Amino acid sequence: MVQDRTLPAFQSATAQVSSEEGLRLYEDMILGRYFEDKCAEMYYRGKMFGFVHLYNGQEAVSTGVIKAMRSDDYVCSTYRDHVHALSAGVPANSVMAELFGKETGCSKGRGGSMHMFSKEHNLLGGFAFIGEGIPVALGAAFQARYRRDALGDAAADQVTAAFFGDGTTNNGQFFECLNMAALWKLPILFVVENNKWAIGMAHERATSQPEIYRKASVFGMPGVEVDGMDVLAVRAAAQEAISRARAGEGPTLIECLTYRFRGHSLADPDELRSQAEKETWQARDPIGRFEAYLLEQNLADEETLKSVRQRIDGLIEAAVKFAEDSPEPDPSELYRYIFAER
Amino acid sequence: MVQDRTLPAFQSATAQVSSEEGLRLYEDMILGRYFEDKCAEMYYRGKMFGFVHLYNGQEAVSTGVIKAMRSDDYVCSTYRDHVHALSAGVPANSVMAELFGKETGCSKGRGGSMHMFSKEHNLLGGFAFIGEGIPVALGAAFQARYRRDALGDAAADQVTAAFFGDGTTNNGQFFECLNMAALWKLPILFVVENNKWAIGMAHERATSQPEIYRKASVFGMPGVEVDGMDVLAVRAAAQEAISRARAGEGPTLIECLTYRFRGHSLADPDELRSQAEKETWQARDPIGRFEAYLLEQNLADEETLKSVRQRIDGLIEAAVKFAEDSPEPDPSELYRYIFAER
Amino acid sequence: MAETLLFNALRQAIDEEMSRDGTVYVLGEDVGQYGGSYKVTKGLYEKYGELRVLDTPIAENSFTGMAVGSAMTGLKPIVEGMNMGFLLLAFNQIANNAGMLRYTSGGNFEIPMVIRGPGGVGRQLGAEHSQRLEAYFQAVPGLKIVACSTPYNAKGLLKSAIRDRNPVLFFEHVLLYNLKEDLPEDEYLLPLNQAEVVRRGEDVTILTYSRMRHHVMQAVKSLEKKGFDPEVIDLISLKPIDYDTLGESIRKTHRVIIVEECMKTGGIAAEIIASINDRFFDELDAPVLRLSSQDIPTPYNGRLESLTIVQPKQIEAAVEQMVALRV
Amino acid sequence: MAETLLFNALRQAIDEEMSRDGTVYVLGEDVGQYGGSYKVTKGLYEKYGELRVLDTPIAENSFTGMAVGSAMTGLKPIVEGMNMGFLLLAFNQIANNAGMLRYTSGGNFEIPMVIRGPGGVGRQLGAEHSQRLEAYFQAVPGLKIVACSTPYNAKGLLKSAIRDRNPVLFFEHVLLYNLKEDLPEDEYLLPLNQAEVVRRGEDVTILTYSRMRHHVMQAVKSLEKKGFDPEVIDLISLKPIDYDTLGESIRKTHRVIIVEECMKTGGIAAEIIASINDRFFDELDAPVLRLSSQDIPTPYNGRLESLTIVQPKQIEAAVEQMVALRV
Ligand SMILES: Cc1ncc(C[n+]2csc(CCOP(=O)(O)OP(=O)(O)O)c2C)c(N)n1
Ligand SMILES: Cc1ncc(C[n+]2csc(CCOP(=O)(O)OP(=O)(O)O)c2C)c(N)n1
Ligand SMILES: [Mg+2]
Ligand SMILES: [Mg+2]
Repeated sequence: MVQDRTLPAFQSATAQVSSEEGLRLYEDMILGRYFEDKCAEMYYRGKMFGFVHLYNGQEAVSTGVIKAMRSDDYVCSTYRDHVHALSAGVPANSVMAELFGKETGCSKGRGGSMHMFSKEHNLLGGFAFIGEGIPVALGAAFQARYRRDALGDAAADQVTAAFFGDGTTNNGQFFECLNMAALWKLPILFVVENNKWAIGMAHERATSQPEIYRKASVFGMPGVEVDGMDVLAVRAAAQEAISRARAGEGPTLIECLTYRFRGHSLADPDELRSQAEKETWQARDPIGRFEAYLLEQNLADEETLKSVRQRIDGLIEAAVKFAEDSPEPDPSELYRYIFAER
Repeated sequence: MVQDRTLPAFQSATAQVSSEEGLRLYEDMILGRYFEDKCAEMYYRGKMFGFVHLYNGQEAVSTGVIKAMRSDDYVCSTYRDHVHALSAGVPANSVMAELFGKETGCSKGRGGSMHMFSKEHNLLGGFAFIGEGIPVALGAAFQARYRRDALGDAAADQVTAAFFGDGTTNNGQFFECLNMAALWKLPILFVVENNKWAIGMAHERATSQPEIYRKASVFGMPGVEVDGMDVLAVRAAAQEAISRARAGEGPTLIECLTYRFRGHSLADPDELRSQAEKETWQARDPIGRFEAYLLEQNLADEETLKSVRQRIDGLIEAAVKFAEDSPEPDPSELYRYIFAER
Repeated sequence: MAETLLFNALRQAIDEEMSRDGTVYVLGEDVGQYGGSYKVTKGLYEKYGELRVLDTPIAENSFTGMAVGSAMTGLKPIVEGMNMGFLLLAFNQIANNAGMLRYTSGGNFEIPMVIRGPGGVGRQLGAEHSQRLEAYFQAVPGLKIVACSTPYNAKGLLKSAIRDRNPVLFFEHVLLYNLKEDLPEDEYLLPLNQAEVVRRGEDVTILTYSRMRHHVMQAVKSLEKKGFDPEVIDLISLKPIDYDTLGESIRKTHRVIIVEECMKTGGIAAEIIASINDRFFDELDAPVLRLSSQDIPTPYNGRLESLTIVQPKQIEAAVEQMVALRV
Repeated sequence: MAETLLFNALRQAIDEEMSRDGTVYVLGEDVGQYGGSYKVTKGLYEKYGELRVLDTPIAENSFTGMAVGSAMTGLKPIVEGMNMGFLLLAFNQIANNAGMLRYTSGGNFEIPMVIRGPGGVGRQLGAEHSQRLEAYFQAVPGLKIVACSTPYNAKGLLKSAIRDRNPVLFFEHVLLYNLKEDLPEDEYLLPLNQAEVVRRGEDVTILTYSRMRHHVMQAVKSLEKKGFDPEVIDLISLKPIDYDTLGESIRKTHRVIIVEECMKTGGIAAEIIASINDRFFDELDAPVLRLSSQDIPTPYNGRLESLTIVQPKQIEAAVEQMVALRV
């Protein structure tokens, strides 16, 4: 088992969540979890293909960050993008239909699992190559600053969140973008989902300094380390970073210590991670933990949580049905979308 | 004038240079300076073409580092490579002939100013693109470690020095290589020649954190800041880094604060740097300073220094004559060197 | 308008488009305070400020990706490659994101951006600064590729490229920046997808682009004196190729010579020959001839360098042989 | 030897060369402890240790450049592109340094290295994981480009590529790793520069490579039943192309169909057609036909994806049309 870092402590009690807010977060995490479980099922039943990377275990990050953002803010993801898309508001129907390769998918069946896009929901993608989404996210952030400061649009205070993994932080684009973001004080959150592994490469074997949040310091940028299994801790860090970004005070690097409960993709035999490591992290399941918190704090009762789970269950079933019933893309449109349409 | 950093103090007296050693360093700096001055002359006389980047002002770096290395160590340079080549032992004749595009040039007239190579002198190049030499240097360093640890060759303790500028440290390859070098404890020196400018881009406008040596810290690597106008200070830092590298203790980042006395290249109008800034740095001329030191410490007298200068003068004149008299490449060999020869 | 240098024609195009549309901005190395390595953006920093003429760190892949992200969200970036060769570092962003993202996103996003700068073989700049990336990028789907060759077309094409809602790779030539030409007083735009018939003729169709157009025209001067009558077409758009204009010419001359500055293997001419073969095989009286650069990195030495690229004399000889000998 | 899967044939090649020559090493993402995404290096980490089977961070440009530097100083690196597409990020190192450095250095350095890994269109992997980089890299001078297609040739070619003193881009196909074949017991090497005549025939020459060889052979099965007799040539070397073997065939059949998996524009077939035009124009009874992938990023949807690449039925129809109708 790879050595574990001590998760930073967070006083959940200080989080001040309302019951309504708590349920919103809970629902989003359940949505993410159930959606992914259904993907696994559908993949094994031959309904979806290619590389499918599930998000199980990391829900607190997507929910914690994206649910702290506004709907006109931007989200930029990787190949592990289903749940970021859902948190960003892309309907489960469109994400599922995309996975089924249907015309009703958010990328019209052209993209697939690793290429979820939604202009309507300011989801910039779905990037299958490591790191390549970070510059794109930077561009969205630059755009907001440009509108505000070059075009004088005071309302242009949108923030962008770029999500990526620990392995990606050894790639040049990560550093190049930290520099430019800090240099130009761009409204962006670099959210590292450090799940300790990049496919079969343990983080410690890939980097000379495993504490990623510290790298921010040499770019003059705040870097924070967060318990990525605690949705409230993530949310608190995100809120702070978002208000700083919105106020024109620049970027933040947030390192969320988390874990994926499944293999890298549904094709990964997942033989290198130890049972002990998996169990340690499984015990920190962000959903179970938040459930306990909601109950303890009397923000919800078992009944309410159950009804959320049932509703999401139904929603996912409906998404599968929607995807199955949806038409495939029209072969005559093979060349559509190569260029802009007049 | 761009804000100046305080140059770190160095106690030259602790350097313990012998007279012989001092003269060797002096001669190398003079060689670099005179060679470049001659290049300017030859360029304006239409003897050499393309982009020619001179090194005037930065001599203490090349001499300080390379003259602290062994002849079987490796040097990796950029487009500003003439003087690194000379310090590495490539004869002035071959460097000048290369600039004249002659068959007797170190790259057989195929490379030109930005592409000096010499296998014989372990000069890896001559890289015209920003940053691309750093990975190549890393490869030479990896090779030494590989021979030692994978092939069991105890004599494989060669060290590699990669030279590059401040502007280059915003490029991804720089960071990617810092990480790999530290991770694998490779015997390499990353020598940043921070001359405050990347063509017309002031360092402070290009980077969110101008103290480059600090970036080493987040890779778990020692980073040192050196007065790059003081050959003994550079040499001392290099010696320490080299012995660490040779002992298998890994890489070092050395940031040399220096200045180029001419425009970026001979084609650069050099309009952005203030007169005041130029004068401040001109006053720190590494050659004048080292001359004074040698005289003060009685390591040499005026006469000796003068004879060094005269010898180098003659050597440069001879190099020009050699280059002029040398044959051009044979047109029938246009396709030679595309592939290895059997 | 008085005689305008090509680099100034480009500057005018950018300036006009920037003042017309606030979302147009320029980014790249030394485009701002320095005014651009070849002075194409000179004065624009002072006029439009540091956000609209953005000096970037030397991080080609990331600032190109940043341009893509800003284009996806409504801006119209013009990326200057200080030398187009440096964009080898940005290949991933150009191919995957500028080129393919619109399609892969199922039409969610448009990427209105221009990537422009000097390419080609200069005067002894050495191998790395003498690249002809049009050949490397031509297979990338979703990109338009344009090469300008005169002050007039440089200006009109660049303006159209900036207004185009797709990613356009726009090649200038390092040795053409100082060409001079009288430009129209009034605003004009030129279509990106139309080849330019530079000279009408009957004997043979010469297809070319960028600097080689001028080598061709030099050859044509001598050829005219000898009584030859070649048709010269500047391709302008290297992707897609304007086969309407080409076809019209080929149906008239039945002979084609392509003169390109990229290397022969996998070059622009290769694709054109293959397409001519697809479309106009029966029209040809002789195999299409390609005159290309040698398949080698450009050597520094001047004599070797001039042997590497096609010279006017070779074009002359090729036309003479093809036409006079009726091969 | 018992039936060997293609990925094991590759592993054998690497294993044999690593045990033969201590300077041969493998580097790339997950090549070590994980054994490689497609298991090509499985077991080698345990056998040769962590320096000779080096797990790298995700930094393609730099680790490829590192491989170049190690090759310049005497090692023989084998870079695995986990997917060859990822090497778009290493385009600069591959083109400038692997490809051009030897020439630009005036012969100072040799760069004996192999860059290998899976490419091609798989089963609904999406656009970015379905690249065919042979087209993007074919114009780079100084590189050799090889594509294997069977366990037998995969092993023999990879061994030769490892021993070659030049940089070799070695393409495997993501859908061919599980092909099985009996391999010789004894060591063998195959020449890198020789096309493989897969089937002798008289009617038409079909040129192909990589996975499309198998689509062609599937088509040939039906064609044989209908009495057609096509000659099938697997190019093996995509750069340089073996025009000796091609010429021999063309002089016999006078008809050529090229089946490739890369996109049509700027693809491998474009270059071959142009060269056939240069060399064998008078031998042709019909224009060379190219069957290529559509000029689009590969869509995820299975039906669109299969429309994007060439299917056996189309090859069949093309042969029938060209031969039977004597067009
Ligand atoms: C440029 C590039 N190189 C390699 C890959 C293959 N790859 C896909 S995911 C992955 C590991 C990424 O790890 P990390 O960044 O930690 O994210 P995680 O998958 O753990 O969420 C790799 C190497 C890729 N997609 N793109
Ligand atoms: C990849 C790449 N991008 C841009 C350039 C153009 N260029 C040449 S030198 C230079 C500035 C480099 O500055 P620095 O690293 O500080 O080195 P210095 O020239 O000051 O020694 C630039 C941008 C290049 N050669 N390669
Ligand atoms: Mg990870
Ligand atoms: Mg500098």
